[in-house]
Amino acid sequence: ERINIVGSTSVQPLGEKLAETYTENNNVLINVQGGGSGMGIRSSHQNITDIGMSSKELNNEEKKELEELILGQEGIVISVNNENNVNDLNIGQIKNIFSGKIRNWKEVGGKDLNIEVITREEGSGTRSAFEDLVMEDSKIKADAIVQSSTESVKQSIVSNPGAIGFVSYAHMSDDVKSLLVDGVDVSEETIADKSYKLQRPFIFLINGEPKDSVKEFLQWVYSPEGIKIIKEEKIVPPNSTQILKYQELLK
Amino acid sequence: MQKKKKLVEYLIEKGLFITAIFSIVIILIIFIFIINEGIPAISEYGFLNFIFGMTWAPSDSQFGVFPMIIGSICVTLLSLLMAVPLSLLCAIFMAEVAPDSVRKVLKPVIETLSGIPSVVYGFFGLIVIVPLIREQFGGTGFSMFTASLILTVMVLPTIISVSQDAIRSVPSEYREASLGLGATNWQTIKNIIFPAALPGIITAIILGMGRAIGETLAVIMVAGNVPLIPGSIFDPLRTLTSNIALEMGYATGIHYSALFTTAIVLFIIIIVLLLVAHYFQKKYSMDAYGGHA
Amino acid sequence: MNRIESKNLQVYFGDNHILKGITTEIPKNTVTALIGPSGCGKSTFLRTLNRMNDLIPNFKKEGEVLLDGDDIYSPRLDVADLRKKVGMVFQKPNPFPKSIFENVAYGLKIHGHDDKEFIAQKVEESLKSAALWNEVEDKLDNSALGLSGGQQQRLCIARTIATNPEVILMDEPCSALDPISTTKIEDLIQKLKKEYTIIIVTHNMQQATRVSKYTSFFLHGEIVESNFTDKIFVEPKEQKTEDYITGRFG
Amino acid sequence: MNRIESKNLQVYFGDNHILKGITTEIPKNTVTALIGPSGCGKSTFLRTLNRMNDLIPNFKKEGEVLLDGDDIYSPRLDVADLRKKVGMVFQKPNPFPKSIFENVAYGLKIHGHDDKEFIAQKVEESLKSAALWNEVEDKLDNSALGLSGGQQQRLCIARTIATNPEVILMDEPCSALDPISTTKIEDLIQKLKKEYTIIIVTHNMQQATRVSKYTSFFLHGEIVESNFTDKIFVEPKEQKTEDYITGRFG
Amino acid sequence: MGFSKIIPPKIAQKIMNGVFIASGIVTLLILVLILGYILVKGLPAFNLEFIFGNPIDSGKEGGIFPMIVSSLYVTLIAGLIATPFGVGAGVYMVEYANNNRIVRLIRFGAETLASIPSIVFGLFGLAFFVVFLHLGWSILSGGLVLAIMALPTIFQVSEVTISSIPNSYREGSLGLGATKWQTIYKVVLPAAIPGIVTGVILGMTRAISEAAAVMFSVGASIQTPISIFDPGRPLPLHLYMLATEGISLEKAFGTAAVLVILVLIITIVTNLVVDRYQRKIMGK
Ligand SMILES: Nc1ncnc2c1ncn2[C@@H]1O[C@H](COP(=O)(O)OP(=O)(O)OP(=O)(O)O)[C@@H](O)[C@H]1O
Ligand SMILES: Nc1ncnc2c1ncn2[C@@H]1O[C@H](COP(=O)(O)OP(=O)(O)OP(=O)(O)O)[C@@H](O)[C@H]1O
Ligand SMILES: [Mg+2]
Ligand SMILES: [Mg+2]
Ligand SMILES: O=P([O-])([O-])[O-]
Repeated sequence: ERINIVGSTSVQPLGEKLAETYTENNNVLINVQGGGSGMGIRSSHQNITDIGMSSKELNNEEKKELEELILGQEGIVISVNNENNVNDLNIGQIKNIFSGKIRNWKEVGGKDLNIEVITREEGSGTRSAFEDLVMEDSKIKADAIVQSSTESVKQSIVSNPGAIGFVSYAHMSDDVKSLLVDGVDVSEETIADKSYKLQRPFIFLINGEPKDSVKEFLQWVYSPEGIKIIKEEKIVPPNSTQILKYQELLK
Repeated sequence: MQKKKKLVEYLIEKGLFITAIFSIVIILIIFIFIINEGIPAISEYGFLNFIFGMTWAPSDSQFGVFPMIIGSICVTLLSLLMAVPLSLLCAIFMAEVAPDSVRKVLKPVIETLSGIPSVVYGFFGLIVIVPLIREQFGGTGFSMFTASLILTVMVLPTIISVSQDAIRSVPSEYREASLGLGATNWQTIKNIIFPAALPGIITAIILGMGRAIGETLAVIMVAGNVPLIPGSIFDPLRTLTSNIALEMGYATGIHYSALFTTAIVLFIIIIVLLLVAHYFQKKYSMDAYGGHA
Repeated sequence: MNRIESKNLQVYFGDNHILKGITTEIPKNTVTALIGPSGCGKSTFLRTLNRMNDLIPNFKKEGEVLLDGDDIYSPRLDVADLRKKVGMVFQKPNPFPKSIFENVAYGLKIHGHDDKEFIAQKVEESLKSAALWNEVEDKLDNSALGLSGGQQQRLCIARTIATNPEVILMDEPCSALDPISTTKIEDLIQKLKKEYTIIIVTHNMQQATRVSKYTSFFLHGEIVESNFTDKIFVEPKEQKTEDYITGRFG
Repeated sequence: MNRIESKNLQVYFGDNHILKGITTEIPKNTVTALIGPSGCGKSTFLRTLNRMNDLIPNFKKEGEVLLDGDDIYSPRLDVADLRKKVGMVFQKPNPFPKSIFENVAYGLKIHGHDDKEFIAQKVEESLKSAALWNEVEDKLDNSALGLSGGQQQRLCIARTIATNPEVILMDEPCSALDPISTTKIEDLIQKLKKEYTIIIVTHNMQQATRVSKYTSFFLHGEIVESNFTDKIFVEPKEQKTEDYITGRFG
Repeated sequence: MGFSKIIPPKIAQKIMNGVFIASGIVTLLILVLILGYILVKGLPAFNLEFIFGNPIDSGKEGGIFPMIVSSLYVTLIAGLIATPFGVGAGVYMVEYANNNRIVRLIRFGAETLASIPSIVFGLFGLAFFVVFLHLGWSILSGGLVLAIMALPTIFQVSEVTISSIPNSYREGSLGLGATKWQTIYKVVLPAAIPGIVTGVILGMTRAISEAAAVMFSVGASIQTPISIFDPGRPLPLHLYMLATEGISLEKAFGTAAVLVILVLIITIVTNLVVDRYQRKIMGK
């Protein structure tokens, strides 16, 4: 018996962790495959996978055909080089920095240093969420450096004193410095109570009625044991009413 | 017995023929697959708009890949410009100059170099080379030059190994004849060995070029991926392959199709570059034989 | 005066001891013939004189080889210079994969000649001396690899003499040649010997008698006897030599 | 009875007309010698008889070649069979890059022999016939490429006779050999001719006289004269033949 | 030959000797730099548990044994498929093909294949092997994709090598009555082995180091694959995920070091074997 899970590379580590723990006690093989959120959506859509993974909400058209199961919310951290003396930015400033209106750190109270914007690739779950939450009607400037993964964004910031970028909260480390957004620091609590604005969902997708083994696995995911793992991965799980709803759905 | 032998020969020839056309079959399948996926974007956006469009902004349904065409060509050529001389010199060094013991160490190590995953080259570039370039030449450090540098290192092993073998397989009679006339080692290499090995060397370069133009993951990490035409070699750029790899994971609908159209454009460029390479191959292998055999 | 001297020359290929103490003198402006059964080490000796054996990976040598009194294996000596002075015609014809013209012009060009007319004239002259001109004059641009065996051999002779070496080593230069071409090559040798020192390996006793002043008889990697050619063929000192030249050997 | 006949055979390499209407007959169980100046087409003719020229890209032929009355260029004929029957010793020795033993065993193996003892015995026998056994018996496992020129030539002879061909084409088999090895090869030819048909190209008139019953004289791609060897050398019909064999030619 | 006109040959020789040695040293430096970088960064992660253990916590902890197995598995499959096809095609081109147009077309096809970006192979593998042929995400699908990627290198290098085998060998064999195939099999191919092996090694090293192409076809399961229909996660893919998702750079470099050492062992062993073989047949 094998379950295929395909999609978002941001969700993949969590998916793997869940699979790892689950297969220890259940006689089933789980293959957790990356590829990106788009890949997850497409694969569920074409029914070549049992579960899709996405790190962004589906658009309305996609929602019609696929069922979204939210695993939790993850924060998006605005990070800068450790030597940067700026600590706090508001959403407006972040927007102006990423759209290219603000070009020097001294305009936001920092040193006289050019701002180097690092962004993720078009379509990435992290970027889509960032754009929805921050950029509104304006766009990330065209000559921003594009990096294709959390770690390469981080490394780009580590080696460049003027850099700024956004990375997912689960993979933050001391290598770079995280900024307060509108005065709020990012943490599990601030994500849970929505006071930290920059956040996006981690989602499992199913297409139609899943087979029994998949159902069992998903039920387990929403059991206390599964929720514990989600929390360990620095993801804020859905509230209990939501969980009950999913458990009902998966009966 | 007689008949059987003939039959075996016949079957072998046909079997070998099948292996030979295998690449064509695969290429065709890949072509069909790509064109099939790419057609929606072409019919919606127009192929010429696609090729000559200057803006790539999928969220606005803008799919111009011209800057990336320039990017791909520039990066490939610049890396070959650096890699070809160095690797040919090194191949000659290994085949003709270095003592046996040195070659025996160098050869497997160089081949190992081609077994290092692109991601590693990418991270090496990102962590070591990008800051270095920024400090030395200004800019962001993410640049055409950085990408070419990484590609150079990545294609070195291919060109060195293949051309080294081509050089070593030149019959030693030619070498003896030239040296026997009092030619220096270098004269012998330049006038006799190199021309005789040229077809193999060009194959090596073509293989290296293929690797350079097709490389993705490493380039993504150091090129900056800005979809604009670079003004200098220290500006960031995006290649066609990076474009595909960057966005393929997320793209849906027409955006997805547009990435396949990017692959079609890439194919066209590869074919043009190969035609150019073949032109040179033909020109120079004629010279090597100084007339027709 | 002696042009070349070898003193207790030992040659090994790996573990095989090929030349076992060759001590001999090759006088200036004469023709010296080397004879002896196949496999006795004639080619090896010849190839030691212009350091061609250096190319063979497991070649090892002891003893000395002197050219005009200088050790040719001295590290200070330039091998290319040596080989320019000591030209060689190889046992197996080995033309370059180039045109006939380029084959002969090659040596001139690498030695810095670039006057086209001079080169063309020199090529013609050399091909004529090697008795090949008539057969190739209207296909100088064809590949040399399309020549017959004997034509290739003559081409290699032309290629060697085009560069005016001072010493010429010839390893069976007439083995693939018909009597007429052979005569022409022998005439050429007679002409060359006035100014050049020539060493020729041959299996043809008549040829040795016709062209050479001295003859050395090789056997199993040693020189059994060296003497004036007319002496050695008429009254050899050693029994083995007599056996060999009378064909009673083996 | 005639083993081989060629009828108005024309051979071209590209635009070059090499053989110009060769019509001749090679009788069974005899030795036929081909003589003629270098480049006249002897090798080309020989290589046409076992279809070796098929390998040369721009080779073109007109006319017929019959072996035992069958057209060897017929599309129904199996070329490998033909070449098994018509063995060849090439002008330039071309041993395989294999051991000495494997070189000789090769032909046996490809023709389906797999009895080790038989092969070993046959290899020894062939090497002895080719007068090489004594020199190589203790290094049969060494590479054949390390042999001297003459040794390689004898190895190629051994390789050819090991497979018992019915017709043997020899392109100057003794050109790199000393007189003693030459005698041994000539003895071998004498022994073989009882059962085999042999065609030998040679530049050595004495050799032709010694070994062959018939001789054909080639010139510029044509046969000037064919006759019994003792006739052709004593009272040639054509002036050109006389000029050539008396060395007055050219 | 312009050089000799301006610079005397002997000086040219001296200069070029310098240039050759310099280029050798530069290459060596690049090698040492990159290999050294990987080993220095990766060796701290090294221990028996790392090599023989299973990954824990997405690879943050534990070992990479299943990945080593997957890597060897897919590479082996790729080699088993690509080598006969590549060498066979090379043989056909040199020894049989007489239609120039087909020859050129085939060569062109192979060269194009060699230039296709790995990501496109990845997508193709997904669409063709995984979905269309129903092979699923499996070692087999991944191996097939890698075989296609390695094919052109093996093919082209074989072709070059085989065409440089002197014709006199072929004539010698055919002249003994060997059939064409016997000649190829017993004389031409053995003489071409060293070059062919270079091609195979180059093709295989490319396959073993590929992440993008297998990303969509081999699956990413962290269980040790048993059958060819099991999914697996080759080292480069694991490395890619460890590195790019920021799971553990230390383990990522450790994985890279293991891969490099693996490739190094494979190439050194093959080269030694080829060397001995060559010495045997060439007698040098
Ligand atoms: N492959 C080839 N392409 C073009 N011309 C060729 C080729 N082989 C031979 N020839 C030409 O054909 C003619 C006859 O050559 P062939 O080898 O038959 O001469 P031959 O009589 O054997 O001479 P030799 O005694 O020197 O070996 C020569 O003029 C030669 O230049
Ligand atoms: N590269 C080599 N490696 C090992 N042994 C070799 C090599 N070259 C020659 N020999 C051996 O050295 C001996 C002498 O060879 P050489 O070529 O000097 O003979 P030769 O007198 O020129 O004979 P021939 O008249 O047949 O050309 C032979 O026994 C040969 O097998
Ligand atoms: Mg010799
Ligand atoms: Mg001939
Ligand atoms: O892989 P993503 O989570 O960035 O879509």
